[in-house]
Amino acid sequence: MELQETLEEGYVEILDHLRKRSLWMLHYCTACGAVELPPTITSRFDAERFGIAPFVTSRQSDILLVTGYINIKTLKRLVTVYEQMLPPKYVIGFGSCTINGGIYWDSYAVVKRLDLYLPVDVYIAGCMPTPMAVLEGFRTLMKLIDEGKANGWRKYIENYDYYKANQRKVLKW
Amino acid sequence: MVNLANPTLLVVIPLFFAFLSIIISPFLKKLIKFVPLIVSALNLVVIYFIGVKVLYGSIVLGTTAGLNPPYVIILAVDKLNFIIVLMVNVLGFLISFYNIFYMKEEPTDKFHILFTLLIMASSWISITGDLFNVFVAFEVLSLSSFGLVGYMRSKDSIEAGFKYVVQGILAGSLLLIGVVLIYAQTGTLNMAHIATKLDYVGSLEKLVPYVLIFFGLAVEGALFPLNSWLPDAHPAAPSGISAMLSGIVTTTAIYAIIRVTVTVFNYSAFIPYLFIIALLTLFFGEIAAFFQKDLKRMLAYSTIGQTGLFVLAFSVGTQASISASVAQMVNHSFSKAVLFLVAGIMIEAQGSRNIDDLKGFGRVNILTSILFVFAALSLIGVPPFFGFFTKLAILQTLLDFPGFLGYLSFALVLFAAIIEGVYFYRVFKILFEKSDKNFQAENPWLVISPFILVLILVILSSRPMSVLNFTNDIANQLIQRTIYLTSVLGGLK
Amino acid sequence: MVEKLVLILTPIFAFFVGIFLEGFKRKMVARIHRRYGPPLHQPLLDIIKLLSKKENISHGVMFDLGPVIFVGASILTVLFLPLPHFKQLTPYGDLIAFLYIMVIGSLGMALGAGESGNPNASIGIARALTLMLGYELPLIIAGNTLVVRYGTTDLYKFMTLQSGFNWNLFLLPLTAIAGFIATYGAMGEHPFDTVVAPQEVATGPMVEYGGKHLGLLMIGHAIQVYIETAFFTILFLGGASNIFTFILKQLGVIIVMTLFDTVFPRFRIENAVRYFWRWPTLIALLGLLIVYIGGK
Amino acid sequence: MNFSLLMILLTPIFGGLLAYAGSALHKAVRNIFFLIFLILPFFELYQYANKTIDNFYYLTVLGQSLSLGINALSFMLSLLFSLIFLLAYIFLLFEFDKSEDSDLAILEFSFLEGAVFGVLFARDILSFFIFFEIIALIIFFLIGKGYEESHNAQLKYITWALIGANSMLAAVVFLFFKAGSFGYAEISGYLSTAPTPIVLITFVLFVIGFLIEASIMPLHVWAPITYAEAPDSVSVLLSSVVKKVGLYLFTIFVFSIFGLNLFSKIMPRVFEAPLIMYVLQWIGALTIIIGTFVAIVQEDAKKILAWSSIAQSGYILLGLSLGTPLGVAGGLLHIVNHSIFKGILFFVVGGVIYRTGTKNLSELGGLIKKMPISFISMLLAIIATAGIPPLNGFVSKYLIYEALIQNKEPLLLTIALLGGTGSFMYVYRLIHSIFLGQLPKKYEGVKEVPILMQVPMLVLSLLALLFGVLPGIPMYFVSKAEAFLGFDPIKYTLTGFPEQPGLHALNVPIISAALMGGFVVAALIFYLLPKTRSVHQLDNYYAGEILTEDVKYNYSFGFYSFFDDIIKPFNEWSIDRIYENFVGFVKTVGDYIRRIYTGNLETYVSLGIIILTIFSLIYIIGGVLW
Repeated sequence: MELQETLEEGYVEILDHLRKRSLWMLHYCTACGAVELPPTITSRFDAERFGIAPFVTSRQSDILLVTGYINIKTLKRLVTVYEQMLPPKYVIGFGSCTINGGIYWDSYAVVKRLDLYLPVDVYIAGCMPTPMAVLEGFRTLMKLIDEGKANGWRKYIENYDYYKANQRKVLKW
Repeated sequence: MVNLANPTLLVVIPLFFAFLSIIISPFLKKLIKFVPLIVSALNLVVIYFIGVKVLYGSIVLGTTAGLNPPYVIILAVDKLNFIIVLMVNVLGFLISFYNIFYMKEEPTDKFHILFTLLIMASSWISITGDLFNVFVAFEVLSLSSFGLVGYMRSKDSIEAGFKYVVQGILAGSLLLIGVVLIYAQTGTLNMAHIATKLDYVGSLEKLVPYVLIFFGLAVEGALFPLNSWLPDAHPAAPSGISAMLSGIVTTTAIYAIIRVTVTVFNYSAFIPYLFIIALLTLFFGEIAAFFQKDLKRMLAYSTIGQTGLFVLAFSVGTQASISASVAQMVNHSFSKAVLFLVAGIMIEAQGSRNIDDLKGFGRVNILTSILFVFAALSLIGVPPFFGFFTKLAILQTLLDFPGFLGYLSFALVLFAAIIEGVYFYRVFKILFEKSDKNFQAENPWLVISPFILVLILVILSSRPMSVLNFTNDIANQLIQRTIYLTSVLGGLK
Repeated sequence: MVEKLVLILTPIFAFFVGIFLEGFKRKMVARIHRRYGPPLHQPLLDIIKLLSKKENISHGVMFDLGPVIFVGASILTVLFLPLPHFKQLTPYGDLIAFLYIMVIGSLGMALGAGESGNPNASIGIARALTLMLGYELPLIIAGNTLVVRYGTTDLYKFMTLQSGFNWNLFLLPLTAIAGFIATYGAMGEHPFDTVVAPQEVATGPMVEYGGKHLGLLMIGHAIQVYIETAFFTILFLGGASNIFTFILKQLGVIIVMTLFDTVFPRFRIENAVRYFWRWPTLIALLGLLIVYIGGK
Repeated sequence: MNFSLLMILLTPIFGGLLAYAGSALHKAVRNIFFLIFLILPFFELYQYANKTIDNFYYLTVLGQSLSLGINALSFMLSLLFSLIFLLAYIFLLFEFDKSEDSDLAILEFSFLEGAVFGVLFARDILSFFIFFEIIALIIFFLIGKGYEESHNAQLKYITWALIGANSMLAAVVFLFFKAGSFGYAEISGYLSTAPTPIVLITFVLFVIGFLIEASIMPLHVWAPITYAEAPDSVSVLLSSVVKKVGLYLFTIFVFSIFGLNLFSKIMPRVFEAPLIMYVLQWIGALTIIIGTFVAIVQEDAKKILAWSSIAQSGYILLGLSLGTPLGVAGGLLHIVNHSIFKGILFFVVGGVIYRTGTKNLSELGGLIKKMPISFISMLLAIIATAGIPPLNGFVSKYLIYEALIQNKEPLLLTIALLGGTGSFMYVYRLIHSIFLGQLPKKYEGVKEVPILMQVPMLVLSLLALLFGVLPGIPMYFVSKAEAFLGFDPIKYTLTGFPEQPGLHALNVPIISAALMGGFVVAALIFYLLPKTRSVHQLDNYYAGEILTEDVKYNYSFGFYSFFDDIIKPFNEWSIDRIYENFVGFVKTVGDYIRRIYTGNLETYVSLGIIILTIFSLIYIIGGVLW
């Protein structure tokens, strides 16, 4: 019994170790932060060397990169997309707007705290975060995955009612 | 015991009844409508007795007075006459049965008297051995058909009747001049006698009367370019009359042309021209039929085309070709009669002659439509119907025609067959098309005659070769003129 | 016995060669972009990641079977390609049969993608099939040229007949060029990548695929890369006398293809087909003409 | 029991008449009656399995005895056609279950089968012509029971059928006139010594007739609309039987009556085939490519099948007219195979129409969940149509390709192979738009077709699979037929073909086994991994947009519209348009000719007088001059 658990754990650990080397991010640019992505993935900073590449559809991707402020209309799509993604899946809050609303702190149309609605694994602070910061964020996420701590998607399932309630409050579903 | 095998009876019976009915018509109007039926039935009995003799190869003669031939009016029945007169009376019988139920507006006594006269005249032409008789009979025929075409007294029937009258008179005068010229040269009117004497007549002197007689007959025979009365007259007439005109009148006229050309004049120089005329008739008839929207008018044009077809076959001039021609004549008479009769039923059911209005008719009145289809298929020459075998025979003889013209006509006949097929199939299509239209149910009494005719066609289809063998005999007898000549001239001595 | 063993191991071999070629290609593209690039085994990592997804979605049976058929048919196709010294299954089917066997995989893929109901997938498939009609024309003509020249349709014989340096690339350069362009089109590289075209149809057929489905598709794709390059190698580069030369030649093909791939933008699908029907076809026909006149 | 050929021919007709009479009693009586009489021919045919009978006289026309006979080729085809008739009849019962036409349709059906047997058994040019005409006539009436446009189709069909019939009739009469006999043997004997023009003209006339029925390219105009608008069971017959009858006659006439030797004697050989056969090869190839390309851009399920059917008969013509043992084997095998797989396609599409009431592809979709058996049948059929192993279409196309290689005809081979790829395109379109993709809301209640209706598709699907994996079974019949036609039959085994001159070895079971192996491996990988979760069709990647039931997001209209753009320049050259222009011209001319009959009395009289005068003048002057 113990052996099997150990084996399974080891298996998961190996998988996590490999998995962190291949992270596909959803090319879903919600806001101005997306402007920092091209330098991140092209010649200078080359995210691909970590196995991070932009991908197109929600089904294929592992990382939901929320690049900046989320207004209410976008949130609806964002939630749909997140739910379409296949676990394990990770959310990166990108820029101050996802943390506290940033410069839109007093806007009626903008959702201020992303982690009320989606389980964010890593925040990258800054307005904008530089490509170095973005890469650092990715590295952090990779480390978390390796350690088995990037469990946002589990949290979302476990606290589904909580997230739904929060989403409903804003979206009036 | 009266000798029933007397051709004279075929003329006398109808004539007698016609006059009788004129006399009794003021008193017994209702009974007159059975007169044509009785007449043709009696005629058929006579034809049966004649037929027994004819089929054994003899030529049955009848005279009007006690004189000897060639100085009397003589009626001669050989196999060709027999088949024509048989057709006349069978169709006459069935169509008069149809007419009894078709002509509803009383009084109809004049109609039936005229119809009796029509039967009489047609029978007369078919059996007469006298050239002047041909003229007289044609005048009777024309007069009765003028009356019948215009019988409905509607605007177009009167117009059509008038056109018919004008051209019929033209035809009659041509015919008369031709007969007069012949009489002037030979001093006789008996066909056989003329034939023997014509050997001593110069070619031009022979030619002019022939051409005149030919064109005189060609008007009734609906040959191009003298057939323009037909497409008006046939549709305008009551359907029974259309059937009679199409099935019988043209056929008898063509019979007369055959008789005059082969037996009397023995004329081969004219054949290429006849060939061309027939070809044009066929071609224009079918083309014009293709564009018609009026059912009966289409059938009328189709009659022109068919006439062209069997004249074409005849004008090849061989025994096989005459045989094929006669077979096609039989096919055409029966099937076209059915088509006109059925068209009558259809028109009655829908109240319009337009083909497109027939949409869905076949879904209501299946029997009528099937009769139409069968007859049309036989007419087009779709195997295994009788018409196919006659068409086959015609096509085969066309190749006998020397030179390029033979192949051309071969191709043209096939082309015409395509066109004819298309316009008839178009009617089939419309008949069985889905539609919400309500039609009256067919009158079962009216269906009887076409049904019997189709039955005859089916029987013919099952034994096509026996018919073709018989027509071959006819052609054989026709080609060997001397048999006819000697038996007519010597038969009653 | 050895032959049977080789036969069974070939798909695995093909898979790893394909992975290697793909990884090499990604590395090379990165270097052309002046990037460091992912590690050589990155495709393998991607596949492992995809296969190890915790949950997968399905739109129906055919959606699941699509990738399965794709991989299965790819395995089948591999078996019909000869290896140096090994005839594999070529005695049971020739070039013509091979052309049709190659299609089975696309059929499976197309059916699976179609079942998802996603318009992007359908458009992608429609484009893929149209493109196939485009590149098949020069490919067929090029193949015919070889058939006419050698009088055989046996793939193994093609390989043996070119031994030494009698490569068709040198003997029939025009045909080889046409064949190369066609194979290149079949690979779906720029400028012929209208099928996946991420910016237009969101990776086309693969749009709804994720997780193990996509993993299988990538396995299949790796084998397909092997097949296309091996096919070209056998037809035009004289096959090989041993397995390493064989892989080397495939690598050469990939290198040339990658050079083109990195510099071109994308054709519209009509233009791609028109292009295939114009220049490569003309070149192939010219090659055919030369063989016809001179070869006999 | 000893059954004569005439009896086989009359069996279905008799059954049809009985059934028609029985329909007065009860529908079931009628159905069972006719079913029995459709099964009977199999038993009756059984005794002719290995016999060649040449003259069984049944009628005498124009002094000639007409005869029936049977040989390996007609035996094979009559067996196949009996099967297809049986299945189509089962299908027809359902298709017409609500229509009042069903009794009449069954009657016509029976006559059609009789006539088809008649053509197959005919041993003289008149019999075959008679039966052929009857086929055309009955098909005309059967078509009319179809969809809205079927009445136009009827007219188009019959026009072409009449053209073909009269063309053949010309040849029949002409040959009879020259040879004095109708019998195949006598005609063949006459032709071997006949002058070249006669041989050529009669051959062309006959071939026009056959190829119209086989819907080969310049003569195909009637086919698309007819196939599309006819009732589905009749479409099956049109495509799987009537078309094959035309091709059967083509085979018989080319190889048995005219003979390749005759052609080689009178004309030069091109690519190892007589010139006229070479021309026919090109006609076949053009039919393939144009038929395929047009099929790709169709929007109507049955139109796709119609054009596909045209294209596939191009393959058959191409194979047959190669005139080599390999090519003829391929052509004959494709006759069998095409009948089978196109039958399935028509049955499945018919079933879909039966359930949904539309054949418009853009209205359908997603039916795989509702009609899985239809889907599987169609899947097998499209694999066969595209010529992909291991289904039956592959083997016959393979033979044709190899025959082309053997004759060294790279261009034709290119066209044929490209047609194969193209066929993949249109069959995918078909299955995609019907069975895959979004299920419209209105079809949520659709059920699988009734079990009896599945029988036809399943039987044929099994046959397609069987003949595909074990090509030896149909090859047994085909090689016999080939021997009858005077070729050295190609060698075959149960599993495929051994290595022989011009033909690379082929072993379909090994391909299938390898394919299955690959599947098993892939399936193992797939099913050992975490399970899948089924999602609703609306849970779909749509760039984050949320789909709703009322949105039609499926891509099914104008599926290959970009391909349409590519071939648009060629549309200007469409054969239909040439014919339309021609017909327009003929109509104008005909209309002018018709106006001779103006309806105006003055015109008539003056015309008559003028012409009379002219004739009289000609005669009188001519008479003087003579």
